[in-house]
Amino acid sequence: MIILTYMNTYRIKVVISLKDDVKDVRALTIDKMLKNADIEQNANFKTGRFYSFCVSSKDNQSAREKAGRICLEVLSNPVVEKFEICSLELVQ
Amino acid sequence: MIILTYMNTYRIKVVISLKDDVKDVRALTIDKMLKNADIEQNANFKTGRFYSFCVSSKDNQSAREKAGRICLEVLSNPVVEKFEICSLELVQ
Amino acid sequence: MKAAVVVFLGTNCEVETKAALEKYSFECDYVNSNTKALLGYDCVFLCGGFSYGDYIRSGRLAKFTPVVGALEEYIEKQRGVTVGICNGFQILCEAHLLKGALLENDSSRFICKNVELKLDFKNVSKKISLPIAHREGKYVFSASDYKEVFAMSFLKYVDNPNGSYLDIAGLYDKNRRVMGLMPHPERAMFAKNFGFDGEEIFKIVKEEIKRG
Amino acid sequence: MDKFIENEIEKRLKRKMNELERHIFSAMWSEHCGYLHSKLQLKKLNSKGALFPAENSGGVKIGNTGVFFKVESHNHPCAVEPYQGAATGIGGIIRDILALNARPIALLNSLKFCEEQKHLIDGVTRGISDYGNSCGIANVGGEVIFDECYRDLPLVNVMAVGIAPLDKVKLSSAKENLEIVLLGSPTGIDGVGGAAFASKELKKDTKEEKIHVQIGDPFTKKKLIEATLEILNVEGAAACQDCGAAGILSSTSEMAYKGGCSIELDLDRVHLALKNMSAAQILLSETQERMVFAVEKRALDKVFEIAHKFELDISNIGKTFCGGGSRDYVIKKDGKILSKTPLDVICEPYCHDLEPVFGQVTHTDEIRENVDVKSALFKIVASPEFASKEWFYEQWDYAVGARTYMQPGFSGAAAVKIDEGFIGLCMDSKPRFVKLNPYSGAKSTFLESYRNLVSSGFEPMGFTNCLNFASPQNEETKYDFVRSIDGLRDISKAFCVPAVSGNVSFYNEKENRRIYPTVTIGMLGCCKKEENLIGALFKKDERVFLLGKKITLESNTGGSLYHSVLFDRLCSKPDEIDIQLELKLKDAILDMADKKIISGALDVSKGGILGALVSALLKSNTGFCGSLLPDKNLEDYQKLKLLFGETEGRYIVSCSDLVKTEAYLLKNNIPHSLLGKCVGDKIEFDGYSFNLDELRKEYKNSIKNALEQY
Ligand SMILES: Nc1ncnc2c1ncn2[C@@H]1O[C@H](COP(=O)(O)OP(=O)(O)O)[C@@H](O)[C@H]1O
Ligand SMILES: [Mg+2]
Repeated sequence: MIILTYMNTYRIKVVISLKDDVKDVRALTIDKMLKNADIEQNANFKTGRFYSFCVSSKDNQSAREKAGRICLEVLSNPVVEKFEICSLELVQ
Repeated sequence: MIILTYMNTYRIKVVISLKDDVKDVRALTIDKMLKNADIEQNANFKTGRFYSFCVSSKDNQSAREKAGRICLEVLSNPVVEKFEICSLELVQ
Repeated sequence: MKAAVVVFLGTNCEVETKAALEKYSFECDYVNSNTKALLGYDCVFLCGGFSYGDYIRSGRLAKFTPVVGALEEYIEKQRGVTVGICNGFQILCEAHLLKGALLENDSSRFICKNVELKLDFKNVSKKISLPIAHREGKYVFSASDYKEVFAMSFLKYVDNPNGSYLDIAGLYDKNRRVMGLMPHPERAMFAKNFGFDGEEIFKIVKEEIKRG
Repeated sequence: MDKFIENEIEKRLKRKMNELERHIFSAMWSEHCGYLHSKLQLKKLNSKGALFPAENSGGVKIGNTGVFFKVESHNHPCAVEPYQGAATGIGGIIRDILALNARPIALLNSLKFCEEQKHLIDGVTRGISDYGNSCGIANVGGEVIFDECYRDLPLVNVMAVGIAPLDKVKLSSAKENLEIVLLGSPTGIDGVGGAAFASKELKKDTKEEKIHVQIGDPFTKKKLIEATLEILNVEGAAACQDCGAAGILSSTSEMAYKGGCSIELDLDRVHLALKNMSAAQILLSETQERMVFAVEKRALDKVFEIAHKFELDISNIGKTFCGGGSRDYVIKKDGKILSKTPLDVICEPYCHDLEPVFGQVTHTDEIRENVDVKSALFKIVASPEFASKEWFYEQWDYAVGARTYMQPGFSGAAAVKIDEGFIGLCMDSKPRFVKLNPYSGAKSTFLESYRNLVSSGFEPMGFTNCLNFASPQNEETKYDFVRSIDGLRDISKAFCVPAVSGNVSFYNEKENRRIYPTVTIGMLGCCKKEENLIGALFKKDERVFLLGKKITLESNTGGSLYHSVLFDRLCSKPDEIDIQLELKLKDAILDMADKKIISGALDVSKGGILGALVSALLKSNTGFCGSLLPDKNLEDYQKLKLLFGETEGRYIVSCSDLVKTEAYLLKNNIPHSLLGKCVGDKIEFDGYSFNLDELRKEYKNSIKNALEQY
């Protein structure tokens, strides 16, 4: 017996960044540089990693869950990082 | 004589990633790992760097320009990278 | 005593780790990332390098390989001692086999140099000097783990080079069967300029294996 | 393509080129691949005693081991994209070593920047760090030079060293009836046209140059290294060639041309990163992390198996065959033959002869301005060219592999362990000296490396070189180039140290600004015993001797660092070279190291006697008391010359047994003078006194301060 489930492909965009209580040293360096170069006094930078990727799933809801799992288990380290799904779109 | 211009603060979020014709070697490795670990067959990853920062400017338009300049001159290398301003918001 | 040195794609300190173990009279095998059979070894070494390019973050992609699954079993059964050096330490943290995580150094640059350390392990307490070579070696942990981590750290920087919380350079798990450290003891066993203090670490490993 | 070249090609082909062939020739007849302006000159170099000087990399023989080393420039890519430029430069030079079935064990680099261009410096440093460290090859040494002439024209010369048992060495010539296999990253459009790009001046706006940038993948490179070394030990793996400039085209054509057979490639079989690539794009792509092999049919399965084990892509893209009378390069795609061209036309481009050249060397006067010694010393110690380079080398893993026995900052050369003992490695250049006088400047550069090795306990064995020049169309550049080569040839013959390999980079100019002619030397020496390795370190209570030339007010000190640091001038005549003296000093130092007479040594170079002394004392953390000046009643400018002037043929050594040392020096007729003793925590001589800690602060931090302060 063959069960056919129609799978859609979704493209997901996520940002992974340090939790608020972890010092973002890279950001502090950029802040300082912009200040010294007189470009911006209080840039208040935050840095993160951006990923865009596809998952195949039967619907939007389950795609979001799968993406969440990938973020948690593959892309981030929950000890120090948090993630945010910025967008999720059906790919035609 | 003192000229007072009222300056607003805007928070900008940008993503910097490799141009489309530049090979994203990290992404290719991640794709392969996800496939091998049977998590996702065609993840088709793209990687990038995320920044969020503030600029002080008199209006939305000039804030966008300033942010663009910071992206171009400080945060990215325009030879291989492109940037995208994802959001721009007035900070109260 | 038998030691396994795990070689992932991208690992690059396997040769000196094996040589150091052999100098300390271990019998040594390289095992690759597909190995599932670790139970025959008295200790397992995860050594330095850039497993899978350290793409995503250091040590992250290695955790999806079969050998890390086998390692979980090895640790679960408390078969022997597991040691993670540098990238190996990062892998152990990413796989949650040790507490905490390793972030980019405060300088955001790679640091290669010899550093002074304070070694405190059971009745041993002394200053030693070992080489470090890493870009993501800043050891951090969640506030809730403070007590535990504090108790389990055995190696601390005298002059913190990378921003590690509590100057921690190495720690073990609650059973003292898993050890992770950023400095490279295997590099301090051969040449005068790098010293010979690496032996201190191998000595501890040997004693812990004997303890059973 | 210029008309003259086009005619030349078509005359030799005896027909018109088609479009694909235009691409083929514009790459293969570029300066970068074809050495158009340098080939005839390079023939003059002395390679007697070198191992395989015509291969991807030459080397020297130590016991039963071949030690291969070569330097490569990646100047143009670094100007545009410093991070990837430096990374792929390392990637490229590693492949040249790898092609001989040699395991790469050490890297070095020679960098030149304009000090203000922090983003370039930062990018290059990180590129080397991220790429070299990930590949697991120790970055054991090198040099960094700062000068305004490198503004927008940074020089990034990288050197790799590898070892192979002599009977396992593989060459790059492919005989007939072999399968051609391409291993590694899928071919994409990155870096298409790179060879042509490296062969012209940089444009005004570097942003236009984007398409030529190649992207490095150190993880794949690490796998490629391990896979290649395994493949080349498979029975039936006959030849190997790296896939670098002009990609598949240059590697496959050279393999067949050297082997004297024809070759046919089917481009449909190449594994690609993108669909719908044109034949020219596939052939010319400079996608990184690829190697080409020629293997017997029976070895194919085994070779593919190895590739899969390392999770690398691989494809069998063609074969070599006996073409009867002709030796052709045949390209097929979509079942059609797109081009069939004689290999000699592809691989033997038209060469320009740079000679005869006219030029002359003029020397301006000496400096007679006064600066007091105290502030002069502080300025020199803090100048980025003199200051400690630890900011750079601490970002590079110099210890991975546990072969490093003397690391950067410890001595003038690095010591790397091999089965037969130790090899010594260093990289040097003296652009100011070459600019003043290319003939003697090139010789002086050679000697700089030579003395670095000797003072670390090594017998020099061979050298590699990278010739960085402006456009060979300039008369002055032509002259500089030809005379530099003459200098290298003569000095290498005189010392019986052969040129084993090298690289040429022209067109380092922009908007009529030219770099100084820059000859970079990488030299390799050998030392059998660990206890004979010498550091540039002195111990408390040791005596310090100057060996070699005394400096007098009559000496020539043109090109010295103190001229440029204190007076911002490049002037007066460089010192003469005394070959007999140099040889004598070498023998004496190596012998004294062996007999344990001396314990520390360094050559006198940047910063003269006082510079050498101070750098050793700072590292050793000891003070000094003695005398350096023959006469106290001198004008400041004279003292500067005596203390900081750079002449050839000098070393500083330290010893614990004064009597024994003096006896040895007298008996062997070595010119020497006792400078003083290591005591206390101040540097004291001739009425001057310097606090060690104050000097150290400048020495250690000045580069970090200059580069990390925004
Ligand atoms: N300045 C030089 N001195 C000695 N040999 C050189 C010099 N420049 C190039 N060569 C030699 O010419 C050959 C071709 O070099 P090159 O085309 O740079 O190789 P690749 O393309 O593999 O980098 C090599 O054997 C190289 O060592
Ligand atoms: Mg080559």
